[in-house]
Amino acid sequence: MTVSVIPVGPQHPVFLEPFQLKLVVEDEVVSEALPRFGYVHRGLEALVVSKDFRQMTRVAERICGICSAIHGMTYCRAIEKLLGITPPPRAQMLRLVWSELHRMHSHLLWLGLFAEAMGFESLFMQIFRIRETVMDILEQTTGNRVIISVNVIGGVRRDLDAEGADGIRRALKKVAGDLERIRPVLVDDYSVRKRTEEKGILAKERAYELGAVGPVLRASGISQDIRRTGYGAYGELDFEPVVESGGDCQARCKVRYRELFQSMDLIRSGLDRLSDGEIQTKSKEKPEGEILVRSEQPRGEVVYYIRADGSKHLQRLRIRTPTFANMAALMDLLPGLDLADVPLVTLSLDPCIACTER
Amino acid sequence: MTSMLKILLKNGTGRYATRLYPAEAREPFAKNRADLSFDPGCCRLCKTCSRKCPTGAIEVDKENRTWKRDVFSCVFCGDCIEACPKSCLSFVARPPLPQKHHQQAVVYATVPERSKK
Amino acid sequence: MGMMKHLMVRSRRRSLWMMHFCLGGCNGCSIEIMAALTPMYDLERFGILNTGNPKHTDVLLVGGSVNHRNRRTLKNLIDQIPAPRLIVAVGTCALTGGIFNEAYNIIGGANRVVDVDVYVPGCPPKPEAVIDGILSGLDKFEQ
Amino acid sequence: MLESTSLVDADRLHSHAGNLKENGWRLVGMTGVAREGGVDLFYHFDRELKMTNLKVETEEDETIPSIGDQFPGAWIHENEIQDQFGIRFDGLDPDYRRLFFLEENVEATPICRGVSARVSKEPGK
Repeated sequence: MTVSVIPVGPQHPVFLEPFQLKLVVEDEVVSEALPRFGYVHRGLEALVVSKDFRQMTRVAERICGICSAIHGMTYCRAIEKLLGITPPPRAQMLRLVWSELHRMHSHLLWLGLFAEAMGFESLFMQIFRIRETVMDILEQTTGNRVIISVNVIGGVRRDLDAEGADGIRRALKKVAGDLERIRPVLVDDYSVRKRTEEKGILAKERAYELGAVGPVLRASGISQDIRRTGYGAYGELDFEPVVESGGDCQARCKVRYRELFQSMDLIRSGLDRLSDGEIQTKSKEKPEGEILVRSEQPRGEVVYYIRADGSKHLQRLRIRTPTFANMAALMDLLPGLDLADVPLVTLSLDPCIACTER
Repeated sequence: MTSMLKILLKNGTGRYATRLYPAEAREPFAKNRADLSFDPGCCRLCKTCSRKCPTGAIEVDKENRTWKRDVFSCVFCGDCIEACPKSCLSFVARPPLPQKHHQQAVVYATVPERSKK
Repeated sequence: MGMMKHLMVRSRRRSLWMMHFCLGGCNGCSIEIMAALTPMYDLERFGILNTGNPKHTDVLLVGGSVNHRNRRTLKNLIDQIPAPRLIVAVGTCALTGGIFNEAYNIIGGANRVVDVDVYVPGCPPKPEAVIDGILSGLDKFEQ
Repeated sequence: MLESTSLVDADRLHSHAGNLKENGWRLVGMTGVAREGGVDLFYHFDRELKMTNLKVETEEDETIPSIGDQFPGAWIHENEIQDQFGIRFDGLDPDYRRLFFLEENVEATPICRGVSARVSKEPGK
């Protein structure tokens, strides 16, 4: 038996971002995996020293481009709690609509990259074509495609008119039709199933023990979704977390695919319940105190810890991102895999290095 | 297998998906946050925009009456637009053009003197 | 001879291979570069093909700011790309470090480490701007 | 002050964490906050959408026991804390020795209050 060490990355065609995996390989089977991070580390938690708490909203949005709306919303929620203000109901509902649209764009991106990791180029192109409908509606309603910057402390800065709401409904209808069409390819296709079934199985107990979050945990059969705590406007809407029991790549794919439809339902009922009124509560206070706030991102639960002492600058901002927590699960999954499956299984956990390293 | 074939056939016969940029540029959405425009006529040199900017891209010089913005540092967040008490700043829907030199990045404006009322 | 050369220059302009490398940014530029490659914007119309190998690369798109660890990786990649090469910095972070410029682990924009040919401003730039950026740098392949 | 936080001595951390694990709690994350002469370490746990926290007050240059044997996902959190605050963890596996996110030329522990990281910004082309 030959034992060799194969470094994958930092620049690798399958991973969008720089990150290195050192794989100890016995013949073709991985026996040990060691990650090396730090290629995207910026140290933005320390930026609280030089930027005030309102400017930090813009920094929080730029932790990760794929879930920026939800990062911004979570940061604003934390500061609002410290200030003791509540955004008006219309702002809360608009936040929900935009964060669910963001979730859709993230999940579609993931589905596309997953197809590409399988080597299924035409499916990748097809999914990215569907995704552009979501991107267009984000651009039309917020003014930018990826970093939408709608959250401000106390509410949102853009209002949604009736035309915009209709646009969103029309776009969702189109996306739903297109997604139904690719469903047989993702779920029933022989070659896709051969490639994804029973690959990288994360057992239920192990996933919980390792602290996995989000779709990874739900694909292993544990129903956990921070949106169920009812933060923001989520308390008004009724939904059940999407759970699959397989724990393999196929299950993770199914969870994300079904969550797309769940997001669409949430957006539709959110738009129906949109009340009239203000979109911002203004406050001139400065935050003081200590707080822990959680939200559900496309990749799972994000935790913000903030300590403030009543001055313009926060004392400490700490962000535990979902991909950071899932990294331990990934390192547990890799040993025992065939070398050729490593990119696919790595991608199935949706590693976002920009989030992981901040 | 056949399911993908169906989609591909539909793509082949359906409408062309690609936007033929730059031959046919689509009209940008009206509320795009793509670039900033500054109207020096109403500026009072109060420096609010430069204080609110999260990247420090805006510099206001009271003595020389100049206002400058580093396009390469700007993140187009719009905090300065909201903060401006005189509404001198606004969004432009068309994005800034790519540049070949770093020196071309700064937008200057001289604020005209006005008579005291 | 002159005609051959003319033909070569013309065909070189229309058959570039591109690689993108994402550094320490928010990943948004990287997504927009992906979007520029996919059906809606389709960089392949200009003969630009995505590749993962620096030795095959003519155009390198850099997104994100340089930090202490990825500095060497970027330098290493650029050294492997054969001349003539076009290096396009995409997005505010790659231009100046942007919003992260004051963070302790950030050195600055990509031009602190390599010679950038075209700068595409935007946070993140739209796919149209990415296409504009690459097309405006193509004269480099005419010499 | 955070809700439901209990102050724990460093040498009793292990038994507290073990108790929580037996009762089905899950490690969510760790936070370090710098204070005069040391660091406050928070361990956040979750069970069925409820949170509880352990707080350990460490002195400078103190070594804290790792909880990696009870919560196998803890290594990534502990390595990051070690990077940012210079706290050593006993029994950490894998141990990156302060090179998890940072390069060798970052001299100071960067998130400590009032200490800006002493890093040269000159890259040298």
